[in-house]
Amino acid sequence: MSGYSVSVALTGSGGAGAMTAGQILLDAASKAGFYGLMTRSMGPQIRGGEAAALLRISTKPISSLDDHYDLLVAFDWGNIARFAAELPLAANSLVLTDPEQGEVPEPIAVFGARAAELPMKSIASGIPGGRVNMVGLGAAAVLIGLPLDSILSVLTAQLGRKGEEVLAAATAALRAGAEAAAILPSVTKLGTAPKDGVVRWNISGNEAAGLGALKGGIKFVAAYPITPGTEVLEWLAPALDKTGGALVQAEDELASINMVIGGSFAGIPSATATSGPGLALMTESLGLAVASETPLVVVDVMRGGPSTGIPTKSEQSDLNIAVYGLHGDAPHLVVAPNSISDCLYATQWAVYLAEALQTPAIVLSDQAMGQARALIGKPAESPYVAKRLVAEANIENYKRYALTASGISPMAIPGTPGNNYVADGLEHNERGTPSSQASDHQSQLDKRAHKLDAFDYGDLWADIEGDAEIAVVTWGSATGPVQEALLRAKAKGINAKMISLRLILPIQPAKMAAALKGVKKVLVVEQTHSEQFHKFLRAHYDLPKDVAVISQPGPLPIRPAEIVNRLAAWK
Amino acid sequence: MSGYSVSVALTGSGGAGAMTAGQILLDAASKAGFYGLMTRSMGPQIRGGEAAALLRISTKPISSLDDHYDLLVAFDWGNIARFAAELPLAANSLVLTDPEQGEVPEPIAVFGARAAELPMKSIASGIPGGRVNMVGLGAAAVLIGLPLDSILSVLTAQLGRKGEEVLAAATAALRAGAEAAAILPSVTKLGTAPKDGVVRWNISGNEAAGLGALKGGIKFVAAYPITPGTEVLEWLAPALDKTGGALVQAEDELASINMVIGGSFAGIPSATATSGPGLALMTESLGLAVASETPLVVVDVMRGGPSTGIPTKSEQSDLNIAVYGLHGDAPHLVVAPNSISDCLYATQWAVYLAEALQTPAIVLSDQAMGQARALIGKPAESPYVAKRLVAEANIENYKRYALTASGISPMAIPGTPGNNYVADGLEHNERGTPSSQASDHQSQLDKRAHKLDAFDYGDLWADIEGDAEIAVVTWGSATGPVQEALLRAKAKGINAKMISLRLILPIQPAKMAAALKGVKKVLVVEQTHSEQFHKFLRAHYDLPKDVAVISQPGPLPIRPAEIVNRLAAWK
Amino acid sequence: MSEVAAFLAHAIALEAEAAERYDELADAMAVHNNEAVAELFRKLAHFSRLHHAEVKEHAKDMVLPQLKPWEYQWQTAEGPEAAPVERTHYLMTPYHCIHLALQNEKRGHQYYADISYKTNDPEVKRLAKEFADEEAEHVVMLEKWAANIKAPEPDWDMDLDPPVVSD
Amino acid sequence: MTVQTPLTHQDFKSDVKPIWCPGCGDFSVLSAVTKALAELGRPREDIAFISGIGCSSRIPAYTKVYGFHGVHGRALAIAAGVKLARPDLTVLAAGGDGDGLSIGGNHFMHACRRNVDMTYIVMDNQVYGMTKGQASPTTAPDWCNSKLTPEGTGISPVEPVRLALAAGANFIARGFAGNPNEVARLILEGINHPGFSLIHVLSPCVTYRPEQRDWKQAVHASDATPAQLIAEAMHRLASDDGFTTGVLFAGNRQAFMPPRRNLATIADLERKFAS
Amino acid sequence: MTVQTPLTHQDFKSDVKPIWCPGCGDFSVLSAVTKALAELGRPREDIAFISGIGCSSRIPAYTKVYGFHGVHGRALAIAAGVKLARPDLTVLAAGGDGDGLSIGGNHFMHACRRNVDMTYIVMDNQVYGMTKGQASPTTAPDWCNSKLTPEGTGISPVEPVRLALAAGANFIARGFAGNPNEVARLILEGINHPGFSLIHVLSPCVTYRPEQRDWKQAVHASDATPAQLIAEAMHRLASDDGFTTGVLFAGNRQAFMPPRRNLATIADLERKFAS
Ligand SMILES: Cc1ncc(C[n+]2csc(CCOP(=O)(O)OP(=O)(O)O)c2C)c(N)n1
Ligand SMILES: Cc1ncc(C[n+]2csc(CCOP(=O)(O)OP(=O)(O)O)c2C)c(N)n1
Ligand code: SF4
Ligand code: SF4
Ligand SMILES: [Mg+2]
Ligand SMILES: [Mg+2]
Repeated sequence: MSGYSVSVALTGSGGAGAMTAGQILLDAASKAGFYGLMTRSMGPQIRGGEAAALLRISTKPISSLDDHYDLLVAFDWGNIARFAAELPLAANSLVLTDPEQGEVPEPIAVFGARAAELPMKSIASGIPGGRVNMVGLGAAAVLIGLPLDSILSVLTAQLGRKGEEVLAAATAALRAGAEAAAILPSVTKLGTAPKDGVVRWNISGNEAAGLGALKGGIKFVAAYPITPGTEVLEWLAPALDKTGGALVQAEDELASINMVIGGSFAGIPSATATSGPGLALMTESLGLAVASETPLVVVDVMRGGPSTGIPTKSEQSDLNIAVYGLHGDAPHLVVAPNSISDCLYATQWAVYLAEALQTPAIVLSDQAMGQARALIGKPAESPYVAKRLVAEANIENYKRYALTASGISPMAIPGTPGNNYVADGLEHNERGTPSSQASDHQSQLDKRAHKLDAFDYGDLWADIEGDAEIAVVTWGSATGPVQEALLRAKAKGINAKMISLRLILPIQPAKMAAALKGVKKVLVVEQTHSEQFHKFLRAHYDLPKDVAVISQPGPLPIRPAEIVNRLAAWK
Repeated sequence: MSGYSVSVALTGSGGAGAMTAGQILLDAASKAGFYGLMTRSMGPQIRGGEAAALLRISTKPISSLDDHYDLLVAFDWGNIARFAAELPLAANSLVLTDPEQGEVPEPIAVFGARAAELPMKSIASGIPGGRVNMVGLGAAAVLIGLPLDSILSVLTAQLGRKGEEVLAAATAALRAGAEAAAILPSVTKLGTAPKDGVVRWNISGNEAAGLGALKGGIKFVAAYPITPGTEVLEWLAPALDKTGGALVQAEDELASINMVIGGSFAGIPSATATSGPGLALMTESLGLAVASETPLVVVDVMRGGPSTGIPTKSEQSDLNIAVYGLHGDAPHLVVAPNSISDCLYATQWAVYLAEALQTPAIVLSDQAMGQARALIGKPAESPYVAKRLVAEANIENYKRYALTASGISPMAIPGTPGNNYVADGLEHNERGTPSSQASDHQSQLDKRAHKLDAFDYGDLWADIEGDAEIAVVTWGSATGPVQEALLRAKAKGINAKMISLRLILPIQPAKMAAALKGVKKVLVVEQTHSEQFHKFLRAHYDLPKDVAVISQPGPLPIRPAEIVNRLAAWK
Repeated sequence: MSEVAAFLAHAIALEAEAAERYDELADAMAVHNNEAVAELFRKLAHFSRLHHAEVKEHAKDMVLPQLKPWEYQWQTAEGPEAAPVERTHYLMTPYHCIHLALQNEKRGHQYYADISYKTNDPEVKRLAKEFADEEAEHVVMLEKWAANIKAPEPDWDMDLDPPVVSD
Repeated sequence: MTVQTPLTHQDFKSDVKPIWCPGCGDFSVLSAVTKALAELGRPREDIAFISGIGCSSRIPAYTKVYGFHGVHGRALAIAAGVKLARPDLTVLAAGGDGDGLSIGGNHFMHACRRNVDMTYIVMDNQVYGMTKGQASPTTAPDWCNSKLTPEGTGISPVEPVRLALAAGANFIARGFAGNPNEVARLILEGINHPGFSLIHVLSPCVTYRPEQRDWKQAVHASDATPAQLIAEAMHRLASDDGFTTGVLFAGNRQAFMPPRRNLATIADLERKFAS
Repeated sequence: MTVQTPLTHQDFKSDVKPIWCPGCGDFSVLSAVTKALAELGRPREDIAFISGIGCSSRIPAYTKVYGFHGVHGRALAIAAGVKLARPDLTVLAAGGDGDGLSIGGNHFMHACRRNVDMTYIVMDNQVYGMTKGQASPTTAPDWCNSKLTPEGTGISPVEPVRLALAAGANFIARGFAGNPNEVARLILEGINHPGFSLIHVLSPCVTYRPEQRDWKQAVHASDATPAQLIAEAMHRLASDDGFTTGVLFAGNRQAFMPPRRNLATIADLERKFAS
């Protein structure tokens, strides 16, 4: 479709191994020097449910899934209706089915794609230990032009320790599939892999966020598992253990956020990760962190809401609670990564900001980035590491909440002689003693707002690309499709600027005004039902009169084509 | 100051009885046929702390405190600095002090008001059982021209059961104070009480909210005490007990909101009351109420934030969390009373709306209304009572979340044969079975948003007064000062329209557009630090270009003069 | 108790506890705007500290045992002269204050009198007797003081205003 | 009038197919619940079945009574609300060891204490099944198969029945999913016993704790009659190995239920405001 | 180098004046804490004192150590965070019966179980003081002086020490505010005992529970040596009247503390992503 990438979906249920095949395909693409992206979609069953591995492999770095899949390999059709909407096909796409599994079912047939049959199951059963997913994988590799060698080397690395026999069976099945594919109709093929000498990383957004936290200086994590935030923790648990930190599983999110507050109060950069329901439970104590000026980071990997919602699907609908969900006037930081690699950068930056500003930072990632794996170039080093303004020992008449020019007051860390103080969530005077006086309230409210407003966030507040009279304003995982759409639009002669906000809070009115200078029309792109981002922009920024909005809830990702169409219609 | 009212502050500490004196003064004013308002301000000590009773007595219904106090009766000066800012005096105000207590202290002296001495303590000690607050009360009554008889009749009613002696002592002290006042400088006097034949009620906003809930049909309350919401519950506990309902104290707010959800699911209109920190703990489960379409009412009596903040002082800073504090896209109702009597109406309406729309409603009251007492005309009956669309028995293939034209689906109440279903916070299909399909998510999100948007809220969405090119847009307890300011401005030839929003959510764009038709300038008045209401308006409504904002945090109330000045400056 | 050092260590602690308690009560009264009683408590604290200094003087050349607070051998839970916290009230009057102090001094007297009666150590006996006599003087003094203070009205603790809520 | 044939346990099964892993102990608990309800003999509509979030918490949807699948950890609070608002209903609650004892621990403790008449089934598999196998409060300290605690939790597990006793539960029983008919009996006894009843069911998670298939060998029926005094129950539970099944405690505290009275009208209450 | 004179308990008092009602038992607990800290002999800066919200929870501000006055019910979670992040600090937590057992009940239970080395002082006055006298989980069912439960709660109180034992606390003691020196000893023993220590202090509220002034008559010291086995402690507590003071249980479970290791650098971890 895009000319530089091929999109493949592998589906199957009950242990068909679609996910494993997808994973191997992605690894192989990496070995072969390609870039790529893989997401997944699964049924509600704990085990053996229907699953789809959704891949895009590319000769250039990519930021988004494509509009369609070029190839759908269906090991079977179990419950396909449940996620057919997530498997858009074009007319020249190819559906590869197993004749044993019957007709292409209606929800897939409607796309009108070409279909071809491959008796994967019977081929597999002809090979001792042969598995259907390896047959399909071999066929897929040949169809999209991925060198079989790369797959073989992944198999060797992964199955090697399972013994010769297993490896031999897999290899045989793979080859059988590849051979059988020779007579199949052709599919868009991958170009030549770039020889750019860039080291590839194969990483998920959740792993990247964990790594970002670690690189930012986080040493203590307390958390309660929740989909899709858990993998951030699963990566961090051994990583912290190996590098002198610790992760503790708490009894609930109320405990985890307060443990994190305790750890940070004690001087150790601390964080947690969760998802919407957990974030909701944390808001009271996030207010405490604001009032007591305790730095910390909460990574919220957003999922479909409201309530328990759709735990395994993506949405950007925690924007409101992240920005406005604290009671009282509680200024804090909200940072949103806008790509899988940015999950690393943005989280690391958030740690730095939280520590520098002695305030809680919410990192708004989402399931689409968090649980997707990307092949990316090894991320460059970022200079942002936790550095707190701490008080030296024995300050006379130490005032924890002293009114300073920057609004940031030196924080005494337990263990520092002479500066003992009591952190408080009650309104207080400069020393920290509770006070209900109007003057103390005003000056501490001013202080807490000012320290955030006055800080210099540099260029990182947003990613801005291009320059034009039309701007697409977006954030988070909606950015990828926007980037791709703008490339395509450009090819069609439509110029647009992209403004992707990384720093959601505090707002940056001057920078936004500069970015919007000369902009006549704005297209807002987001993945919510109620236009949360659009409303947020209206509230805090001056937008031009002409504003259009693409706002769609999960679980379907935003497709680049939709954005291109909207821009084209505007023209 | 205003010509129809007199404002009096009574201050004292450690059992001086300032609050009691204020209460008696208010009751007496009521007996004498006046209208009035009383708020209070108190130190942090549980007992014996410094306290101020802040009254305004008037010949017309009033909605706000005045800019200044005409008379300050100080039984002593204990810790006066702590709330001097809440006791503004004008040059012709009178400070009545006890010479035994020393000089008028600096924070009060700065106002430059007149001062006079009355040896209240020594007069009291000359009377067996005589109390200083009665002496001061007697003097105050004479000074402001409130008939002593009215006080005597209140005393008789209240002290009667404490025995002859107590009553005699109080009466003697009162008379002694009144006599001594004869030689004191004069103070603005009350006019003649209106003979309007209107039955007066003496009621606090919190009591009114409790009554509103009861009249709306609430039969079950589960709650956890928190200042300043507790009094709503304290009124409701015996009231429910007497009228066939029940109130249960829960272990925490997580339990209380879920008990309320359970009660409502079981078919009984249910509610709770809390304040900011408690509301924060409830948001996850409010999302459950949204997703499961369970009606309920949460009365949030706002206090100073963030975090534990200033529990005993007022602020409007829970607007954000009430509107946006739920994770995911979770449309719900937010209703804000804008006067003490409206605490009754708005809460009753909220019960009606929640039940009609099968959705949670947050009632945003605040400490200033909740803990203030007003003399008002007996409120008229309101027609709004809970009426849920319930499913008849034995509906074939009953679908709890059926997609209907109104978006409201008949709800089967346990006990109804044949319609058993499982309410769910997971995204679901029409039957209620969990579903992660894009189409179910979209249609249920649409449904939940649509039922709120399509409902006819009539005129109650806002109180609109006057018609002019300038509009003051406000809400909640900021409305009182605005109303008074507009009256005063009118007297000065400045016309302005008031739009006070009662229905905060869902937004009413068409109605607001109509209300703002012809309006060139908007002044937003609110009591927050970060202009929460202004930002909310910007996000959801189209305001004219010319917008000014008076946004000030608690604990100081917004004074009418400030608004008048701003309007005058604009002219 | 037979050791002079132990005896003096107790005497020092007794006065220290009394003084600290009076200080604490003075502060509490001040916070509750009961200045008159606060001042009295401060005065009482002052006297206790004077006695504390006196006893210390007695012990100045001695090595005293370092007793932990819970190792003191009083018959009461706290030092005999420490005012019981629960016997105070924010509206208490000087009358109550003096009577409270009187009770404390009486317990102090009783404490020393007991020791002087029971001990076998002549030096301890002598000192205990001396201290007991001194406490008796305090009792007499406070009794005089008390006699000059008018009893409060029966409803001295009536506060018509309700308690305050916070947090 | 038509004669009602009594409902069988099949009549209490819904047509929603469980998402549970084949082999999961929760299937047996489902069967036990439906059997208990059939024996109880109340109409389906008079039963409310409340749960939180977790594999086990999916159970209400698989029965044919009124149900609420709430949020994680709050099942007992919703259940209490249902019963307090509608004393006429029979209220059951169910959920996992994580739902009930980790995030829901406070409601567990207070439900025991409050003693509202309802029956709570904890389906204990000593793991968080739904979220892919983390340790729960009942997990042994040396279980190392969770990525969050790869070296084991190092924390002693709580014993739900002991905690319930200390918190004041009025009826405490333990069952094993491998013996669904006994579990059915325990549930029915719990329903019929006034106040709060805990039915602790050992319900294996074959996916994350396959070793629990061996529980069959470990469980043994209690040979004592149920303790009726707390002290006695405490004494017995002090030496319990966690695998004794049967009724462990049957107390005689009165169930909590605010009275419903009609002493005044709203108008009566309003008169107090008139001055 | 100057010779440090040891700190006295007065050195652990701050200059912030308590807002407590004169007569409140919390004054004595404050005095006990400062005495225990003086005897402990660690520098002020090495102590962290954490609380929630309530009259009692105001206590850290009145001491001269590092403190955190958090939100209602979460003191133990903050305290655990402090200790887990900084094992070198001595961590104390304190709060009321409402803070610790009502809203904070879950953290209470899990703190007992988790056994992080810290000492928790529950200042129990069987009432919510700060919010004007509502019933708490330790309030007798027939106490009718709360406007929220004018007929009494009708709910059996929990006994904190019993609950702590069932939940797994490693050291359990009870003290009475009227005997601050003994409370000081209990606190110090609690600090010195590894793992989680509960010091349950009966601390009268003279404002809402004036009858508690009579507790002086009711308390009595335990005459037994502390139980070291859970079963034994359970047995004793089964017949406890709630007024026995002293160390009731001193277990020997190891305190929970994740190890701190240095097995890899971040760069080592990053290498795993390179394919
Ligand atoms: C507030 C919140 N936190 C976390 C989760 C994620 N979560 C869902 S189920 C579960 C634990 C389930 O364990 P258990 O209750 O033992 O049930 P099981 O699956 O083992 O039957 C968790 C942590 C959630 N849904 N909500
Ligand atoms: C989330 C939340 N809910 C409720 C409150 C109100 N509140 C403050 S203190 C308190 C109870 C205090 O009781 P306890 O812990 O026993 O302390 P005490 O005052 O008796 O010492 C309550 C309910 C609050 N601050 N925060
Ligand atoms: S994961 Fe475990 S608990 Fe969940 S359904 Fe499967 S076997 Fe049952
Ligand atoms: S209200 Fe009770 S607990 Fe609070 S300070 Fe006063 S006496 Fe103490
Ligand atoms: Mg489980
Ligand atoms: Mg208490």
